[in-house]
Amino acid sequence: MTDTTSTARTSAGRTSTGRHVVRLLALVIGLALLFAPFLFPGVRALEVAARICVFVVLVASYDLLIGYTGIVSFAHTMFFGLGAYGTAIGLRRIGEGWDGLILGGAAGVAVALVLAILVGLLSLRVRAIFFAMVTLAVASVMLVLASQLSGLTGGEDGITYSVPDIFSPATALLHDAHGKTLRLMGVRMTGKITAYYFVFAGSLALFLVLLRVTVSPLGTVLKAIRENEGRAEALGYRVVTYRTFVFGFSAVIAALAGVLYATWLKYTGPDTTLGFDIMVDILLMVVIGGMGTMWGAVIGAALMVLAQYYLRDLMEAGAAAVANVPLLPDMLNPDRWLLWLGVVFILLVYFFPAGIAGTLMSREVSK
Amino acid sequence: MSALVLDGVQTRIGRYSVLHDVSFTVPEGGVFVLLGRNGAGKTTTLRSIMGLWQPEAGSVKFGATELRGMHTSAIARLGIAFVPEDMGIFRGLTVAENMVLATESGRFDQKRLDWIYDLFPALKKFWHSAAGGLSGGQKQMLAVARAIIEPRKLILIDEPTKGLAPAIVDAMAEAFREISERTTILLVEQNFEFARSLGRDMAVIEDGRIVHRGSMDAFAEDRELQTRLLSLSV
Amino acid sequence: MTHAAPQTPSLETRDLTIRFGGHVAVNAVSCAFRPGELTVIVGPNGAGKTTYFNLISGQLKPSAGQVLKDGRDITRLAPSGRARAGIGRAFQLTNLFPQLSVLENIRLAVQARAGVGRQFLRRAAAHTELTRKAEGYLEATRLTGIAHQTAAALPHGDQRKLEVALLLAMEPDVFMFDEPTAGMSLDHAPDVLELIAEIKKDTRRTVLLVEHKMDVVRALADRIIVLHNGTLLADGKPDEIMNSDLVREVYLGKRGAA
Amino acid sequence: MNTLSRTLERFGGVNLLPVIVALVALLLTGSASTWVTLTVAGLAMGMMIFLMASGLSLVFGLMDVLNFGHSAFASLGAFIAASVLAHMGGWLGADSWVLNIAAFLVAIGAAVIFGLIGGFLFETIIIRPVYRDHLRQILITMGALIVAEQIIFVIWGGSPISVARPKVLEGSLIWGDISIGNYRLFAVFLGVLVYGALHLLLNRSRVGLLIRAGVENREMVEALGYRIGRLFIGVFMLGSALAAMGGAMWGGYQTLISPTLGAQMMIVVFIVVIIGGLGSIQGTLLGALLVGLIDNYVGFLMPKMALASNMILMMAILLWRPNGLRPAVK
Amino acid sequence: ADPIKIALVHGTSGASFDVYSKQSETGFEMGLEYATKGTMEVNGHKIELIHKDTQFKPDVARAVLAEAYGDDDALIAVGGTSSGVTKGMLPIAKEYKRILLVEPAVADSLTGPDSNRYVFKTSRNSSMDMQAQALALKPGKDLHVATLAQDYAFGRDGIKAFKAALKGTGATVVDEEYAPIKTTDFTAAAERMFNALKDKPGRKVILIYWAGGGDPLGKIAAMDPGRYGIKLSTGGNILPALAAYKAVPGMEGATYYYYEDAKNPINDWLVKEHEKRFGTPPDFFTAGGMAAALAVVKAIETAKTLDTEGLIKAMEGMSWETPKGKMTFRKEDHQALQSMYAFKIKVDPNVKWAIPELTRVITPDEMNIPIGRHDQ
Ligand SMILES: Nc1ncnc2c1ncn2[C@@H]1O[C@H](COP(=O)(O)OP(=O)(O)OP(=O)(O)O)[C@@H](O)[C@H]1O
Ligand SMILES: Nc1ncnc2c1ncn2[C@@H]1O[C@H](COP(=O)(O)OP(=O)(O)OP(=O)(O)O)[C@@H](O)[C@H]1O
Ligand SMILES: [Mg+2]
Ligand SMILES: [Mg+2]
Repeated sequence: MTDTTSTARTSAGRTSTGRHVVRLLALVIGLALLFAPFLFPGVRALEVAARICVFVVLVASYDLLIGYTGIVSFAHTMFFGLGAYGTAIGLRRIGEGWDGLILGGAAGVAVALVLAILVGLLSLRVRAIFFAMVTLAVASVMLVLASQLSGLTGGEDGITYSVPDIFSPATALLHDAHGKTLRLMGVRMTGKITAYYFVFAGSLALFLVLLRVTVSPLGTVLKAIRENEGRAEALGYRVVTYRTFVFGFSAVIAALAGVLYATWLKYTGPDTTLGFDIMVDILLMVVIGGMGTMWGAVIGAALMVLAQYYLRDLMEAGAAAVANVPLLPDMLNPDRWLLWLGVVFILLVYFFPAGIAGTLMSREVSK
Repeated sequence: MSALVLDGVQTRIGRYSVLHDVSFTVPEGGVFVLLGRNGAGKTTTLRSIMGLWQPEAGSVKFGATELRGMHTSAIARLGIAFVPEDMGIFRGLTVAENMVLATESGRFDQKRLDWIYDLFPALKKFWHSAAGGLSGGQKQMLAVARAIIEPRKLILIDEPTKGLAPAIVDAMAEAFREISERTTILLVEQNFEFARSLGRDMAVIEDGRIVHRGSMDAFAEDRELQTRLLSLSV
Repeated sequence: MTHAAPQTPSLETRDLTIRFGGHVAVNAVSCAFRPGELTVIVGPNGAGKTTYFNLISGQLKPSAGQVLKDGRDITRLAPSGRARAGIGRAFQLTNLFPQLSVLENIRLAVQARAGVGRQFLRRAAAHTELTRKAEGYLEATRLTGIAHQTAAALPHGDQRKLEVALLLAMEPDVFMFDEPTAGMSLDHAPDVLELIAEIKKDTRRTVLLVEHKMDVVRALADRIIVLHNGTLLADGKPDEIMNSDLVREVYLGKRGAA
Repeated sequence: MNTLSRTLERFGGVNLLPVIVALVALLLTGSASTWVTLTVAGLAMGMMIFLMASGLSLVFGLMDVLNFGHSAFASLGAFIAASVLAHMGGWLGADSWVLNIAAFLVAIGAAVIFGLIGGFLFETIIIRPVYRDHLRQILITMGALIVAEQIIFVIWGGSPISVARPKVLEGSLIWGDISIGNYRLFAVFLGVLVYGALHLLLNRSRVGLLIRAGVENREMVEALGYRIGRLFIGVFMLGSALAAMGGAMWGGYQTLISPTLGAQMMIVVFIVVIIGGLGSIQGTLLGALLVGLIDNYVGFLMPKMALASNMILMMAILLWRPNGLRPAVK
Repeated sequence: ADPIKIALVHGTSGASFDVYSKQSETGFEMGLEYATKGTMEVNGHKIELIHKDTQFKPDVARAVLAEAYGDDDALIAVGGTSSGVTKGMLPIAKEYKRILLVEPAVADSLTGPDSNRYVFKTSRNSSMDMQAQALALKPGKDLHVATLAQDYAFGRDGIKAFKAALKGTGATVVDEEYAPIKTTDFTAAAERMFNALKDKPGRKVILIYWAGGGDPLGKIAAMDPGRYGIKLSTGGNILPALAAYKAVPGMEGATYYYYEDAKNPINDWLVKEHEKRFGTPPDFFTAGGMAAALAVVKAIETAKTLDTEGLIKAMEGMSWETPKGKMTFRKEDHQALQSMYAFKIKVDPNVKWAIPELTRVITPDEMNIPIGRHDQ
């Protein structure tokens, strides 16, 4: 009990240098994402950038739940998946244009909202840990459903589909003098670029909304509920309503992130959206970034996604360097990159429980 | 003979230095009262003795034993009991279970138990109920009862009378007087009446420093000192 | 003493009863409280005072009986509903938002009163009037100097004050204090008592106070009710009650209280 | 509802649930031999789940530590036992059942010893800083789970490993149309043993009380003179050892094991502990038996529902009793 | 001449199937070595292998495949370990107009309507498994079968293919059981199948079609189906899983590959070299990987132009030799048709696994594998 209060005297009202550092970091990441197609040429880099965008939103919306309100849910990927599957099925069934995208996406988001409200009203009253288990159960039922309704969802194999032409890599946005696809700073202006900026702008907008929520009166109430729900209730806040609202709200944001991701990937399957692995990824990102900071989502998502895509390359180099030492190359085998991620993660939770953003922010200006 | 000697104790909590220099001597037997305003450092002093905060300088001597650096449980096993400010009740356990944990053998000395029942009849009534359901005052009784269920050498008590009805306060004063014949009691109290009726020696702490030491009788006489140190005359 | 009590009680309980298993903690308590009146509730430990409060403010649901606010039956409302109906309370065991700062704690209460908690796209800081209000309550409770400390790090006495400040900031019609000065040192307690006296001056407000310190009771009470084993034992003017043998026996006297 | 649960209480309370379930199933299956086969299989399955859940019940139910790493101990236990068994081919295949069982016990013993050591390290390195902090527990133990799984990859490689079984435990007892697997009978035997031991430990000593008190207020327990730290380590070691034992048994039942063995069982095990109610070994046993029985009955009566039966059971029980069937802590 | 880049895109971390990927890549490398006689050159072009890890995540797989085609300029990509991940990779091949050679992912749908002309597939598909399985049972009027499969698309499709293969033979399927993917206790399903079969005349067989753990075979065998005269049957499996088959000596079924069942010089070389290098015989995916490498080399050797269109032309209808004998890419949907092996289980205490002893080779023309894609 007492060990948590030792760092408790942070001065909440004042802005510290740490806070500036965090915002600066987030800004740098944001700018890098904004100019990603031009800064980092190559197919993989753009994939990575888009994935970071989507995961920033996903993680930020999860942070609203776990970091701000103290609700532990394992169903976040379910909502993400509903948005993605809605879009995918819409594009597949209704048509590969905007109508399919919008109708499908909207349907997915609506289902996510309804489900979130149902789950929330039914079980947000029980102990936090039981709620976590209930969401785990619901999420796993959804995973099974996706597999069983294979006619609709493509089962384990998922669905591939096309997106509106303007997002298609085959579409040339601008033409140069010779009628070929224009190259801007060496980058071909194809639909891929529009698709990327669609994802980027969507993510940015959603993130800004989330950011706004955290500094709104509602945001303070959420923190109060996390801290002492009985007292919040006694002050006149209807806790279950707030909880259900925020659960539904973050579900909607997650579903919208799913829409973006489905549009970008042109493929939706259980492993890209619904799976428990992604839930674990989100958890890792929230913690690495720093819970209850919102900016941490940007940092956490960026770092984790980069690790997922580039850590193994790094380790490959490492393994080659120590090829002659016994056992080490085995441990540094690029296929064991998860091992190191796990170790780093444990160390982080251990030494920087507040995450990167949280740790930086709590460093005060000299009084 | 002195039961407990604090010498130059300094304690910090997190980044904040709370006790700067706490030195006083608790003589063997009787009730020693530590007074001070809110936030003066009384609780921190008791916790430092108990090893719940580790002082970074100074010494805490219990008889010949240096307590500083010892583990809390080892300190407790020397025969020191602690009644914390927040009472430290195990809410999920029954009253009986709370009490059992405070005994060494797991069995009660029936005579002592009867004595406690007599002192705090409510505990008898709720013996098998969850302690979390007790009223505020009943919890306070339980906390004190745990400290006195077995003979101890030293009892550290942090504001035992808060929330207790007058009748119970009187009863408790009686009980402490009885216990203090064999046991040293270090009492932190805001209820000056209660403290005065029990205390033999006393000290006043202010902002992490002992600012006054002396006998209770002398202090009780000196209105000016009381006003200055505790704003008592208001 | 303002004793211009109007006819309609602002708060009333009818046959309010609650059982825990076989134990009846509050037993058919019927009582009405009028605006402009400060009622002190006394009784031995475990008499049911806090439980009675819990029933009124909704933390507990009664086994039988009703709670009425301005004649309206609010028995079925959740605690939040009752708070919005104008019933506010401070807790006996300190009950704050530990990791939030003192100012944020109070802001929450102010904001609840203003009913802006549901706004989620507006910056909280944009409500400058609320901030100013919160700061006002800090000043009133002399907590201004530690506005930015987290509640968990406050010494016990200041936590008790913050508890009172939260109640003030809720601006209820009915104030319920559960031993507000317990554990408060003698230089702090008067601040709080003064505040309560101040509230009492406003004739639209009803105050309920649980207190064990007799000098405080004497100084503040317009009326005293005595609870014992969950039943309403006596109800009347302070001197009447304080001098009655019954009260002496169950509450004040040497031993013999349960 | 109220009178119903009161009458239920009079005849043994929630302990009767499995019996009621079994009786209903008897009516529905119609065939006595099928019913007996299913019931025994369900009880045995329940016992095996109990073996794995008992450790979690200690650590999660009593110490309030949400240990996702628990499944890592189960996986590692299974792999260690499998490795030991692989080297005991002689004893396993021998005609003497004593040798058979001895070999198996050695393997389980190895898993248990590993669990004890691993539990010690796990508690001191991973769990110690995060008592009472569910969120960080989930996170840090999930990290540990990833690491442990990867370590299995490094040591055993990723390919599924087949587990040798002692000869006596192969096959089934067959009476007419009823068949009961030998391995399952052994699991029941072991489960009863573990249950009895835990029951004694927690109810005949102050250990159970101390743990619960320690979780609520560690400082106060220390101030009463107990080395709660050591006790927690002890309990954690025991919990991990039970997980490893459960994993070893499960591995033998599965016959082909992969590093995700523990993770796959995790949800069921959590469900069992929650159904049972936190902090009670009786509850865990009850939950495990219910899950085992219902799984088998539903699998026979309504195979389509088999998948969701656990989840539905959990939801139903939580709606009926929000704290589980027999919670020790409310 | 310019080197030719080939990307191996498999899951090598993140799931327990990564050993399958390892086997496949080993097989591919050995195949190249065999086909180029160790020079690693084809028609003077050096072959360069690029390894990509899909982490068993379709999104990652799509990214690394696009990277292989776009940034690394790979001419051909080989891969996909899990069917779901590979399904996600198919459109990328079309987007980049490069060849994706699917190996070892199994699903029929990979050459189905969602596939495209850039996709070739050397691995077998579920229809082959099930048709061979049906043929191995020597179906006739006297045959009664109950089936047990996992309750998802893969399992249901398999049973559908199985029933299609039985059609017209007079055999009857009396009961179909679908159990949740991760079922571990088969008592209930077994009881249902026993009840459905036990009073039937003639040959009674429980057909098990199960991927991954759970060991339904061993567990149902332990319930002694023999007391009702019921036999079990299931397809072959990788070596570690074959250990569980020791519980069912004499069982008949069909398999994709077993190192002693395939009899040809390429396989002889593979078995010898594999045992020499790794101390173990080659398994399913080693053979598959090698077959893929041999296909790639032959395609490059015979292609008129060394680009995607040239390769497609060369590969459509191409036949080539593999450790499993001759394979042929069907022109319509690019699925490689190949032989399967009917076996009978023999238990040898000195071998760690049960031996699926060859009873006969089932040739491609005996099977009627539906054509997946009609949009050539
Ligand atoms: N956990 C903590 N973190 C930071 N500061 C603390 C903590 N606990 C106490 N303090 C500070 O230490 C000082 C002394 O506190 P302490 O609780 O010892 O006072 P006290 O004399 O017992 O007061 P009271 O009469 O109100 O109980 C106070 O200024 C308080 O703010
Ligand atoms: N949740 C509960 N479960 C069981 N019993 C309870 C519960 N809450 C209160 N009680 C019992 O009801 C009685 C009244 O308790 P209450 O807290 O109202 O007393 P009180 O008058 O406020 O006493 P104090 O002056 O000590 O605060 C006590 O005997 C207590 O044990
Ligand atoms: Mg104090
Ligand atoms: Mg009270």
